[in-house]
Amino acid sequence: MFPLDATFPLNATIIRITEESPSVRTFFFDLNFETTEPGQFVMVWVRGVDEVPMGLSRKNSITVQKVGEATSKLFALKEGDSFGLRGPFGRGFSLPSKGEKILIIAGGVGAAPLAPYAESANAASSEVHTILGAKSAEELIFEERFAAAGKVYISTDDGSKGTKGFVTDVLSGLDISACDRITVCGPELMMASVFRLLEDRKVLGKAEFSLHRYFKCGMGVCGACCIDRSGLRVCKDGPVFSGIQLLDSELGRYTRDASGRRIKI
Amino acid sequence: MFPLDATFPLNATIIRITEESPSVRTFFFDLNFETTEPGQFVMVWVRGVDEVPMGLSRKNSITVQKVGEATSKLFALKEGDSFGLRGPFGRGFSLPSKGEKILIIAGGVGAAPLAPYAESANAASSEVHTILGAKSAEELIFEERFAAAGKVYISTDDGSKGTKGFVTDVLSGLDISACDRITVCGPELMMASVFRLLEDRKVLGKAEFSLHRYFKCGMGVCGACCIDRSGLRVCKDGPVFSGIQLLDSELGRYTRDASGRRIKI
Amino acid sequence: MYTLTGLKPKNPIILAAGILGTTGASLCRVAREGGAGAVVTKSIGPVPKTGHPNPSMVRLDGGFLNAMGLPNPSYPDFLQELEIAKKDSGVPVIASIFGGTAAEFSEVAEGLLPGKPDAFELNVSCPHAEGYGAAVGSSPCLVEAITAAVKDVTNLPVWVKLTPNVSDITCIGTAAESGGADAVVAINTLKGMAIDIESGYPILGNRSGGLSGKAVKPVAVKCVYDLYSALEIPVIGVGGVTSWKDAVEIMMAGASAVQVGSAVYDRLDIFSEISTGIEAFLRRKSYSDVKRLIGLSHEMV
Amino acid sequence: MYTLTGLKPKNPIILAAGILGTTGASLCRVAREGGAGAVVTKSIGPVPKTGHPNPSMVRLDGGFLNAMGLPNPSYPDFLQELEIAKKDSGVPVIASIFGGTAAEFSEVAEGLLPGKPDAFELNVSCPHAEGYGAAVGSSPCLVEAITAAVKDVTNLPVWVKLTPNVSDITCIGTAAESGGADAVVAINTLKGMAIDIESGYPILGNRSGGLSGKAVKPVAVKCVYDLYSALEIPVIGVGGVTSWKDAVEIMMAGASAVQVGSAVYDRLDIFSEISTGIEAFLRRKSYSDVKRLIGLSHEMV
Ligand SMILES: Cc1cc2nc3c(=O)[nH]c(=O)nc-3n(C[C@H](O)[C@H](O)[C@H](O)COP(=O)(O)OP(=O)(O)OC[C@H]3O[C@@H](n4cnc5c(N)ncnc54)[C@H](O)[C@@H]3O)c2cc1C
Ligand SMILES: Cc1cc2nc3c(=O)[nH]c(=O)nc-3n(C[C@H](O)[C@H](O)[C@H](O)COP(=O)(O)OP(=O)(O)OC[C@H]3O[C@@H](n4cnc5c(N)ncnc54)[C@H](O)[C@@H]3O)c2cc1C
Ligand SMILES: Cc1cc2nc3c(=O)[nH]c(=O)nc-3n(C[C@H](O)[C@H](O)[C@H](O)COP(=O)(O)O)c2cc1C
Ligand SMILES: Cc1cc2nc3c(=O)[nH]c(=O)nc-3n(C[C@H](O)[C@H](O)[C@H](O)COP(=O)(O)O)c2cc1C
Ligand code: FES
Ligand code: FES
Repeated sequence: MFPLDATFPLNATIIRITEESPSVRTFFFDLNFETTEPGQFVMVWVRGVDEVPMGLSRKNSITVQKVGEATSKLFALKEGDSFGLRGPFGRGFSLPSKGEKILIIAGGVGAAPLAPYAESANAASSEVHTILGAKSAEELIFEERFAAAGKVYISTDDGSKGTKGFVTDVLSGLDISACDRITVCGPELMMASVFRLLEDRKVLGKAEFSLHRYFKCGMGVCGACCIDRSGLRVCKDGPVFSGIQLLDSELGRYTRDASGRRIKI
Repeated sequence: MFPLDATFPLNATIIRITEESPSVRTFFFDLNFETTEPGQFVMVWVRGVDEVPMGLSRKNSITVQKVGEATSKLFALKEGDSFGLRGPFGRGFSLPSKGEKILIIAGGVGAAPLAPYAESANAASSEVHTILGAKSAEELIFEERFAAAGKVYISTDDGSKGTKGFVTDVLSGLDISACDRITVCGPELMMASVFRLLEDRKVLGKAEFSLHRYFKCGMGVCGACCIDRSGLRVCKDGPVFSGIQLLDSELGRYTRDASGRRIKI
Repeated sequence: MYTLTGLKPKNPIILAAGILGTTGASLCRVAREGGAGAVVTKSIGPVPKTGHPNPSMVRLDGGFLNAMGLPNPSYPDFLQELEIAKKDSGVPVIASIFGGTAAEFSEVAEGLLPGKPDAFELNVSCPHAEGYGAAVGSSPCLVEAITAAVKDVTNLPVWVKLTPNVSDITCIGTAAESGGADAVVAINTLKGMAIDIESGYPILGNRSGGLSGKAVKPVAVKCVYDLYSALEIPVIGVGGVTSWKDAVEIMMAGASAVQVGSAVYDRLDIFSEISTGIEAFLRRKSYSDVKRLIGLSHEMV
Repeated sequence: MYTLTGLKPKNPIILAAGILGTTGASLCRVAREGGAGAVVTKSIGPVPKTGHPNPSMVRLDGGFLNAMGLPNPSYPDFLQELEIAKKDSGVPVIASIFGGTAAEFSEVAEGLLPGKPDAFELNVSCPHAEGYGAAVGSSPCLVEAITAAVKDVTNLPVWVKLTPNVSDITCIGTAAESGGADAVVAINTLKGMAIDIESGYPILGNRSGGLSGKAVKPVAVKCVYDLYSALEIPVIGVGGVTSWKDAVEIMMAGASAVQVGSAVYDRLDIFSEISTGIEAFLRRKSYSDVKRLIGLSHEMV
């Protein structure tokens, strides 16, 4: 329905809002991004406030965690209100083929772009396993969507559901060598632990990680989102990178703020 | 080979020059305007001098009468030299259908756009008759091309070949009512006499005339070439107009110079 | 009822100066067939000018470059065209005029008064005519003096057309307002140039010229936005408008009316197409009136 | 051997300031993978700046509009990035700097000297940063003073990047030359704006910004042409270059080298693509050397 590079904001009217957790809501809108790959992102323009990147949780929804100014303003919107939307941008997760065994590792709102991935993997007749992590049971996002697509392992920091601990605690108990593909999205420290574990197991080659860096242009021109040492742009060459691309990278060590200064993670 | 609105000059290298008459030469160039209709024109940019409109006498040639600065500079060019070329622009003559009887009336260098017309009419199995006029025998242009396409009647002002007099002297002797289409190009006074004659015979509806007005933009924007009283643009709505479009027009009465002042004809 | 400096255009979409405006018949055609709400003539000066040698206009990726050089038959010869336009166009006819001095501007304005134009538009903004246009239009003093001089010889509305080729267009707009202008028109073309790389020759006969069309729209929107903030008088927007969306955008920036120039290249009835598009937009948005659009973006903060 | 103000770029196609120039690693990538002959950093100032709120860049029909607002980590933090670029890019690295006063400019230049940049580019031309950029760059006096101040603290070549948002860019170019500039760079972006008609909001977080990309090429060609006529020092051309043809055109207008900015949107290896294209053109035309192109259009009369 839309060109892959709708770089000028379209008007998206909210048609439904659902509460996924105390701090996470899904906003359904009246546009359909038919040609998106899971993992690609859109820029969400909260007019008069800011424009921020969000993964698509469906062809016509974003799933947002309230963290600061723009997301709070989004939370103040109601059905019938609208925001600007452009995209989808960037490189998503590689799609699985029939019969492949897929391991999805989602932490917190990182489940947003991975739920549609689980669904298309399932539709492509892959075998889908998901490790879904969150702080607590009520913060788990899209558990049913992952469950409908395959097997789900839960971990919560407080043990209110599933394994008490981190996704890595579940991961270390699984037979990773049997997986054809591993896709990861979540808080950077979680992804860094997963990265180290997969590196130790020598399976980085089949893993993909969706990164989060500060975006300005969102279209690969300004350079705000480049990572060390490769210089790859998270907004255009990513946000999804293979494990190999992230070897010897800043992942888990530092990020940059809007001015470009390095910020320890 | 070229978009119909190559509005930015292409480089045309002269591959051959032929002398059609003491004051008329044909310049063959290394571009091929495959999709042109006879009667459309190109803008010929004699670099450093001027850019002037010329009909295409073939897909890859213009046939030029030396009259002033730009055309004299063109005459100074040799094979291997080049000029700028853009087009084709405007509306050409309506193409005839199979079996139609066509009367072509060409005066002087007005034969340039009509020779390819005669050839495509012939190729479309129309019956082609041409009245070809000039000041004298040596000024007749493309007689062979018209002859190859059908029957040719000649008139010369000095009687050095064919009927002594004007094309109208030949025309008045022909059975115009038998013609399906009449196409006219030549000096304005000649076209005005033909126009009056066809108007009297009430056959303007099947006649088309190619007009000459001063062009600046050549693309229908500036308004330099508009004719009274219709306001039609010779460069875009023409240069070929139907007889009906020219009823109650300035044809044969006045033209305009580059400043827009009316100049009596 | 939509009015503009006392005029009553049929709709807010107006033919820009120098476009299909050399003859009365052409102006009538743009109004009748094209659907323009009002028409502005070619810029007319004190003496006949043939303009620059060709090529005088080329189309580029996303825009047009022209250097006509203000060809015009001079005001005595243009009177008859103006009369035709007034008689048959059915819309307000604005006479665009230019000169090298304030005295020349008022000479031309007075000379055209018998043709009964509905308003004057002062071209102090053409970027490619030695000693005319932007050559005077980048000086606030000259612009004020010229505007005042024309206001002195006529009670008709006077619009002043501004050049974007200055550091701060609002200074020039303010000068026009101080001189008594009834409206400003922004923008004329941007200084530009193109070179034929095969030969090394600049393409235009005048070597350089003015850029118009889609390419300049963001510049026009910005100029209109700034002028709307700075001035009391209406701003008429022009530059790169090729669709109703562009027209709405430039009105939201602050334009009370919109002129369309280069886009006649695509189709003559662009004027009615745009004004129909705006009507439909107003209906969809339930805006009572086109006036609701004017300057709307200034309220959105 | 191709040299430019004493530098030896690998080829005449240079990364423009503010494009993929925030980190050393990114600059290295543009040089190595992209094939840039030299790279210019993001403009660096005296204190960290986060820049304007998003949206900070949008793509339009034929161009881009941006208002980054000079985000930068300040010179102390940027030193480590400059060192990485110098160590690994394999090409000359030009540090773009900005400040609000001559003193700030020299403070930043001195502060970056330990990173061993090959030259400085003074950004006196960003159109959307209060008190910086074009705010100083439209005054010949300030431009001369700033240039002289930076020349005072370094022997490195100093390039001065000019804004086209002035009545006469050659006045500013002349001021830079008088201040001791080794080259001028033209052009920075044109002031522009876009409005979202669905909501009435200006699209950029900063409301307005700077236009770049194809749309501005004719303006850049004209500025370079005029500067080439007016100045003795080399002119570096930038603005809307997206192909080798554009690069040749701007060189024929007078550019000794060409910077490419927005076109990295299409592909990163645009630099090697353009420089290969120019080589092929030189061969086809039997021009001995790229220098033959520089200012060629001035000879064609
Ligand atoms: C590719 C990508 C996909 C994302 N997908 C989702 C998603 O599906 N759901 C979700 O809830 N969040 C997602 N995020 C994170 C989301 O962009 C931030 O939570 C949001 O920007 C916060 O904005 P704010 O104004 O509310 O917070 P602020 O108070 O402005 O900032 C809080 C933090 O949000 C981040 N942030 C702010 N502005 C930006 C920006 N322009 N670019 C990147 N990060 C920014 C920074 O880390 C900042 O420290 C994604 C981020 C990226 C890069
Ligand atoms: C649609 C069209 C098709 C034409 N086809 C041919 C053709 O096939 N062969 C041919 O020899 N001639 C053709 N002409 C006429 C040709 O354009 C002129 O002879 C030529 O422009 C003369 O240029 P010059 O510089 O040599 O003469 P100048 O000394 O400049 O002028 C002599 C006369 O040429 C005409 N002229 C000059 N410049 C222009 C211009 N920009 N636009 C229109 N007329 C101009 C004017 O009538 C002028 O009075 C055509 C004209 C038109 C409008
Ligand atoms: C061929 C051409 C001729 C023009 N002549 C004039 C003129 O005589 N007087 C004037 O004020 N503006 C003149 N202009 C400028 C237009 O009126 C208008 O300001 C400019 O083209 C921007 O609008 P556009 O993008 O819609 O064309 C001319 C523009 C073009 C393209
Ligand atoms: C996103 C973006 C950021 C820019 N940042 C700077 C900057 O920091 N300093 C500067 O001098 N110019 C900056 N510019 C201007 C460019 O260097 C260049 O002059 C302009 O974009 C025109 O070139 P282009 O059409 O090739 O992009 C920036 C341009 C863009 C698009
Ligand atoms: S945010 Fe600008 S390059 Fe990624
Ligand atoms: S020559 Fe410009 S409209 Fe015909």
